[in-house]
Amino acid sequence: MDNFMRQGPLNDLGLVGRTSEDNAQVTMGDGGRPMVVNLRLDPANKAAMKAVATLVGVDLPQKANYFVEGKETEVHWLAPDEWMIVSQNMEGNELVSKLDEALDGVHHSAVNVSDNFAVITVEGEKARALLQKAIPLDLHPREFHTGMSTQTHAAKTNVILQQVSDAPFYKLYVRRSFSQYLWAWLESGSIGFGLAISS
Amino acid sequence: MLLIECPHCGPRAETEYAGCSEAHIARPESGGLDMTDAEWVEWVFWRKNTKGVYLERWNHAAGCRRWINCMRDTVTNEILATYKAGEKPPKIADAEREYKF
Amino acid sequence: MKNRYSIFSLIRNAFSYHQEWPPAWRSPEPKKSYDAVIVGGGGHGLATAYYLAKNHGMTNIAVLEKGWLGGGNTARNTTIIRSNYLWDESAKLYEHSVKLWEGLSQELNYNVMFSQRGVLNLAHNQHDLRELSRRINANRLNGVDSEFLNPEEVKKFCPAIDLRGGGRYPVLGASLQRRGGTARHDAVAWGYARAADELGVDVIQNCPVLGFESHADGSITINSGKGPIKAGKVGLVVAGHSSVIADMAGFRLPTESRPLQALVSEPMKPCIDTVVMSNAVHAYISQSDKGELVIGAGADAYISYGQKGSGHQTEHTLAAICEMFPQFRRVKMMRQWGGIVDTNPDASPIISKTPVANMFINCGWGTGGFKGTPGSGWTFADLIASGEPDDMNAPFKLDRFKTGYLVDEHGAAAVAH
Amino acid sequence: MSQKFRLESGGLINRDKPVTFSFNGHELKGYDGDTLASALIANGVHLVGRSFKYHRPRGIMSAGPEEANALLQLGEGAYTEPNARATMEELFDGLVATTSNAFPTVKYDIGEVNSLFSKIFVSGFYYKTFMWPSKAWKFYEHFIRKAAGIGKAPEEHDPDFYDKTNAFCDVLVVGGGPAGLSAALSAAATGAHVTLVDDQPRFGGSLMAQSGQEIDGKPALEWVDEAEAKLHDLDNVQVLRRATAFAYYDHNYVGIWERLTDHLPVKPEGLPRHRVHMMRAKQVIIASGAIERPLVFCDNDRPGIMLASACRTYVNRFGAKPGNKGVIFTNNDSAYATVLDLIDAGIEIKAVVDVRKDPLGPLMEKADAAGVKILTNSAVVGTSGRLHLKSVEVAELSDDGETAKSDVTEIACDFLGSSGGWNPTVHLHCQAGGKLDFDEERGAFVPAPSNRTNPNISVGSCKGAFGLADCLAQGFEAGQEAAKAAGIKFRKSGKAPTAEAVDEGNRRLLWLVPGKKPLGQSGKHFIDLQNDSTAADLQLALREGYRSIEHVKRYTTTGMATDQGKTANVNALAIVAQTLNEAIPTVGTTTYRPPYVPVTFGAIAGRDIDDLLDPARTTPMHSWHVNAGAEFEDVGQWKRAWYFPQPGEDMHAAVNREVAAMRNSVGILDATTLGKIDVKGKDAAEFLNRVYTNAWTKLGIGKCRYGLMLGEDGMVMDDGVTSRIAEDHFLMTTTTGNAAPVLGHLEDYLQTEWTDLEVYLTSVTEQWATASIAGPNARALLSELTDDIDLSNEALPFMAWTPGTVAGIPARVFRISFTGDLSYEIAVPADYGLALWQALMTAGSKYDITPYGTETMHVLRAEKGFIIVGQDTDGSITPVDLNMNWIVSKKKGDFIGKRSLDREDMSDPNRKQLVGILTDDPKEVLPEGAQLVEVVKDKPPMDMVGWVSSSYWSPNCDRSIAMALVHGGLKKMGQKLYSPQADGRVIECTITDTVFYDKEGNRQNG
Ligand SMILES: Cc1cc2nc3c(=O)[nH]c(=O)nc-3n(C[C@H](O)[C@H](O)[C@H](O)COP(=O)(O)OP(=O)(O)OC[C@H]3O[C@@H](n4cnc5c(N)ncnc54)[C@H](O)[C@@H]3O)c2cc1C
Ligand SMILES: NC(=O)c1ccc[n+]([C@@H]2O[C@H](COP(=O)([O-])OP(=O)(O)OC[C@H]3O[C@@H](n4cnc5c(N)ncnc54)[C@H](O)[C@@H]3O)[C@@H](O)[C@H]2O)c1
Ligand SMILES: Cc1cc2nc3c(=O)[nH]c(=O)nc-3n(C[C@H](O)[C@H](O)[C@H](O)COP(=O)(O)O)c2cc1C
Ligand SMILES: [Zn+2]
Repeated sequence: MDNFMRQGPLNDLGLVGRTSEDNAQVTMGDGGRPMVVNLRLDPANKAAMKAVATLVGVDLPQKANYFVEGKETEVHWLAPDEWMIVSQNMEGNELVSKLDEALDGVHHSAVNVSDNFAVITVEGEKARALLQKAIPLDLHPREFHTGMSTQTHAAKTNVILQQVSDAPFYKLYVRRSFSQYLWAWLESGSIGFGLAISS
Repeated sequence: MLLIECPHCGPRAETEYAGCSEAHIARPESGGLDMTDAEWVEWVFWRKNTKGVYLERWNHAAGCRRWINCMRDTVTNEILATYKAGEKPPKIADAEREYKF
Repeated sequence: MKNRYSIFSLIRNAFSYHQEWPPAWRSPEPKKSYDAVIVGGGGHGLATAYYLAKNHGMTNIAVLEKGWLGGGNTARNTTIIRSNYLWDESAKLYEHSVKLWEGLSQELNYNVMFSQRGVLNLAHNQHDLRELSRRINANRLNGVDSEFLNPEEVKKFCPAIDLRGGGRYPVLGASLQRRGGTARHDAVAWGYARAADELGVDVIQNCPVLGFESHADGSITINSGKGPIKAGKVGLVVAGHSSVIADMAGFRLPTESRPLQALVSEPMKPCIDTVVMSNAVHAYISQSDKGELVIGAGADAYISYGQKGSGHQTEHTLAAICEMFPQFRRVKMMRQWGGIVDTNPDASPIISKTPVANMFINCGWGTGGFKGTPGSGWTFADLIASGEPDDMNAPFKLDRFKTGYLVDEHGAAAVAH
Repeated sequence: MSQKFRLESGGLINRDKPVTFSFNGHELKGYDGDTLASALIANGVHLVGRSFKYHRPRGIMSAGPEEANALLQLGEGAYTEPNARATMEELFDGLVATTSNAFPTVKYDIGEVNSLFSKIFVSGFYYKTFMWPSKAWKFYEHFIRKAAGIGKAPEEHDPDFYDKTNAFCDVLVVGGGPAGLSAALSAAATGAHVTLVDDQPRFGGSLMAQSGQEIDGKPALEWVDEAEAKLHDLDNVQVLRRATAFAYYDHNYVGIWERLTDHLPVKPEGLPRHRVHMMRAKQVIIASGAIERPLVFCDNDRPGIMLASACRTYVNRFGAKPGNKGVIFTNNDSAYATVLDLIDAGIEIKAVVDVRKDPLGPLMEKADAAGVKILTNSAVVGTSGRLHLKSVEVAELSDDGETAKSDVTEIACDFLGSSGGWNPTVHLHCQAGGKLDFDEERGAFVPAPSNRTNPNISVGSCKGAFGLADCLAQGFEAGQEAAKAAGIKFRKSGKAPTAEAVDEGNRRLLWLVPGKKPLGQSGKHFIDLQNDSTAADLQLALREGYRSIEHVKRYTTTGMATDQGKTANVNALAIVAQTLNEAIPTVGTTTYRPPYVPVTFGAIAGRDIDDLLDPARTTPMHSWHVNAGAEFEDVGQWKRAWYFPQPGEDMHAAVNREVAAMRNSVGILDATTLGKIDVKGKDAAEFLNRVYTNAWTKLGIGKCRYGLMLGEDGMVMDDGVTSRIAEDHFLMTTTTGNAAPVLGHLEDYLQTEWTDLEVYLTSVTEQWATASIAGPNARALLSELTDDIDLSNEALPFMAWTPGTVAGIPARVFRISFTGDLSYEIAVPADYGLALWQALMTAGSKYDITPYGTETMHVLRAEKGFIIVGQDTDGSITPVDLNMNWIVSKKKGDFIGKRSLDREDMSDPNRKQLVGILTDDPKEVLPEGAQLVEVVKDKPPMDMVGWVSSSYWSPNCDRSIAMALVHGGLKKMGQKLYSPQADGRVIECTITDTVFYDKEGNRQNG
């Protein structure tokens, strides 16, 4: 399978080669094509939780609105029995088979959703101010900070919002068909801040 | 816009929720197959629609996607409690509030 | 009418500095008993009383209103009047209503300012167009005037509309009911109250109904804020409070009460001369005679009796208005408010007998009952007077949820008004 | 005319920065720091507009948001703004303002003829007349509408843009006067996140209008500057100027309207005009001050008649003189502050008319000592001067204050300041559901404690604390209290700023000042200046039985203008109470509603306009369709390719070509938008049994099945094909528009009803891109792109699926058909959607592969009689009505909707049923939505028996085809029906069954 055949949903925006504004206070970019699996599992099943942890190299977070980072995997809490696993070394389908294997006989559901999402990155001095226009959650670091990830909505799309670092640097996982709208919305919100495009 | 505390995710804006309706009206086990039309329709259509403290459920659609329960005063919008689907409403001192007219 | 209103009576009264105007209605204390009592002094309740007296000669009757006349949804609605409903049953009822509207000012000798400036329903996609066509055809064959306008005709009829719909919601066509329009909401309640009072109806304000007691002889004692009142028949017409009153009477309804919001802009010189409704973007707009843009919004998701709503509904509505009318972005909102609308699962009213003998209910007009006021009062009066349903109100019986014959007007009315 | 009413010195204006502006075409000068109103006053412009109803000449009457008269048209062309309050508009170079409600000019306005008829033009006038002849209302209305309204709406697309943001804080302080500043300082000191907003361009509130005040021993404004600087330096504080808290919604959700560029002569690029902050505050401190109440006296509306506090504001804050010689009319001591400041500014005070019999108060004493002429127990009983106040008439009051003595003194003057006491600005408190108490002594409504839904605290003069010292102390206290309630942990420290406590003196509440004649007989006592409602109107309403204050409001329109009765309402209800002989609190207030001041639509809409009003969802192949010149159709939020016209083709031609191409060779459709739900768990089959009408347990792995989903009411809600992936694993598809509702519906049952079922659902709608190829050459085409899938009928029969590789991409290939032809739906991970499409197009070129859109798909499926949920159903249709009994399992127990299907009226044979319709003239295509009758009458009404839900030209049948829902239709095969059209034609047609093409179904079996 040739990788050039892959077309991320933000490709149509022609971001490559777009010039950034001077003194940009916010930078947006295409967060690429991560490998993502959605996992449903009863957290009360300790053995199963353990099995997954062993497989992905990190415990599944049970604290609401947080993600944890392993060496090659990031796991986001989505709901009490639902996680998003973002893997750096395993293809979605491969990870699904491994999970199915590890959870053989246990009620669970592992689904490859790598193509489900677009990822929009937002960073810089005004990143929070920009996102706050779209998102009805308090993003002040006191309430939402590095290490957190949550589902919410941004303007009229549902997103998974992740704060990756204090810069601040955020990632928005948005369903692909909504991604161009969300990009346009955020770009409109950035007027006055100066927008740079990360490559 | 109301602020509703999801028992899973924490306080969230009303716009994250969808599908508010009366809580604690379980679907008849039999699917109503052993019921008269009147009894069945009672479950399908009849609603308490209380003026006062009301037990309702919301779907945290843009969050954890769980259905949650909410105890709310339908006159003042004061939320007295929220709790998970399947749980019983908590006992709250002045939750009996009902407005006469 | 003893004290007819006219330009001549106005001039005559001007000479006495308007000191001689009689009250529009009396403020009687309730009698011990009435042949019939209407609970709820909104437009529907007052119209019911008026037609009971006028059409059925029942004059020993009273209307009990917990607050001030017409203070419920009658005071709060965006006053859109039309009869272009989809189903035969609804069309019949609403068309009867529009016909009554057409002579109402004269009949009541009270100018309710019924203004037939037309109602446009916009279509923004193929699905809308299909629905529109179905409704227009049904309307026509039901004898309800209704026509299709293509985008150019829409623009000509209402030049203020941006056919591009701001980009996202272009206007692909519209239905137009020329006989539709608006009326002055308050005047409707007051006009009916005055006319009913003239026929001997006791209109009693500040008199909440608190409970009922049925007697073996079929009569009902109403426990009211002004003491017990005995009634041969009782008609319940309390809109948003229908479940509350049904609860007092011991029966249940499928009705839910939700806040519906509206707002007005500052008054301006005439800038839009018709009623424009769009289901897709969820907004409705007209301009009142005083000059405000009168704008209706969506209903909140939750049950409430608070007569206010969530702010985001207004935000969404105004975004939709700015989309259809980009030139209004600089216009300002002057006041917003909410009303409690009673909605039934099939978005059609209940006009029905109840499980309680000699008690009748008229409710569930939801987001669109102002237009129905005269027809509703007329047919409900028929039902109360005869005790049995007739052609017009039979389809709206409470029983229909049990048997399954719903009059599903979601397509026409789920979206407010 | 150059600012001849400008004082030599003083005021918070910048005299080094002169500003030029225009009013009604005249070029005038003012200073930076002026408002439009203060600049007009400085220029001696007293006449600014005409009133709403009587077109009476009007001048500026206030210096704040309560302004009822000076509503001007600002700017021109696309930038014009109606009804701008001159008192709130900051002056800038190039500002253009004109009078709103006058023609041809404000001096000579023909509308003034209305005044002549004012005797009949009383409240309720419209309700009593214009009823004859009965059809004439629209004629009258035309002129009435023209006369109504104030400003003109813009006619062009607004070129500005607006911003909106969500916002959060622990403590929101509304109002930057002494109380608010003190509150913000003390809350900020606790570490709480504080936002302070004020609607003025600078902080200080009424301190800007005062003179000689000291706080903490410093001149008050110096203290203000220091406080502001301190707040600016704190990280935990956000300070917004020109920002009005306009709406207080439940759960402490407060709308704040910030104006960013309105005051700038050149609007900077990139700055929105307005920004709305939707603030969720844990606690709110309301420090919104008080608004002075005018006295209601005869002809109290002439240009030159103002609030006393406004006179003071113009002098102290703007260095502008309201006039040269004035009269102050009061019932309390606070107006003497104005008297003293005006005298200091060199303005002649001809007299103070004080209704009190023996006035008490430190300020009065000072004025008295300064030799001001004070007429006690007296009232202004009349005024004169048509375009500008010339004189007032003063008389002594009777003992009870209800009449004036006949001995009248005329005092020449060019302005009058009136003060009837103060109304706390309780708007936000009340919007938040707060109740009011009535302060008998001051004649003022003050906030009762707030409720639990919306925790807030009112402080300062909006709480009824009219002394500076109290304002500061209350603010300080509330700041800490709010921080504590917001959950901030801190140690109490600091102390409240201090000021000298001043005695308020006494008052005499005289709600209605008598005139020379009985009310209504000569002159007008205006209550609501903007809507021209008078005390006589109120009394008329009461006389006519409109007794509730709400009726009075609506009958007289008092309080319904753009100022929402800020200066009118309390006077009105007090006069109503007095007339009815009731206590003021019994009469009560009308409801306070948002917005506090009118707010621009655009600002409230924010960014959700134009293309951003609603997402437009696109598939991975969208760009290809665009390049191929597709026309698009909106289906829900999706953009679907509708048809692909070639040059010169209209839709009809394009669809005919597409249809033929598919039936003859192969066509390709983008089917990505269908909803897809992954269903997993050991009870998955049982779950499907319960949510669909048919049975699922026996469906083999690798097989697909069509399902109908009902609501609990028994009505068809959705349909789609579900495929079995494994014993415990299915993939469900839903219609495009229903994906989210269906998932919600299913989750609802899993989470709340059938919690024992082991099933997990995951939405994979967007994970997969789907291309559907159909037509006799579909197999040949597909076989060229795959070498690991056996496409034979045996290996992959109709209604089966298989994994495999297509064009080098891992795929799921489904042999399902919505067209009735041999057809494969190929689903690949969405990133490869475009690649798959391109590969199919390339490989398909030798078969003349033809892309087709939803319109062609509709024709193709209609030829086969396949329904579309939402087109052939409308929420009132059961499977039985659709003649789809075959799909309703009789054996299965419960499924959603089953019980409802058994209700009495559901088996009525006369329900509407889906049938096929053939027009007698095969060339005639029935319009969709056409209605059908059995008997045509000359004119409506006619009994309709059904309606056409789908109708197309079918190239394959070479005739028109249609489906309709007809009463008892299934029993009426072959019966004639008629469809009367809008143009008078009647289309004749015949009922048939719904399959029009390839009835045996040979084609789809390939
Ligand atoms: C924002 C909004 C916009 C709308 N727009 C439109 C529109 O454009 N067109 C349209 O046709 N319709 C519209 N409607 C719907 C319409 O207003 C209502 O359907 C209609 O006014 C109902 O009239 P009513 O007389 O039944 O109810 P109401 O006017 O509400 O009267 C019911 C009365 O019952 C009284 N009551 C309640 N309980 C008791 C008790 N226990 N004892 C005594 N009295 C009691 C209440 O005080 C009230 O006065 C709108 C509604 C709202 C809220
Ligand atoms: N002598 C008297 O009888 C009398 C009467 C009233 C007030 N006063 C004096 O006035 C001062 C009152 O101080 P205070 O702090 O209570 O009030 P203030 O009037 O000084 O300040 C209120 C501030 O809030 C702003 N504001 C009001 N509503 C707003 C809103 N919705 N959004 C944003 N900003 C808003 C106003 O523009 C003003 O700047 C004291 O100095 C007091 O002595 C005296
Ligand atoms: C058609 C219509 C027009 C209105 N026009 C105005 C208006 O011009 N000014 C105003 O203040 N309110 C106006 N209102 C709103 C009323 O003041 C009031 O908010 C409404 O009747 C609800 O009552 P409440 O706010 O007292 O609860 C209007 C209401 C309606 C239904
Ligand atoms: Zn949640």
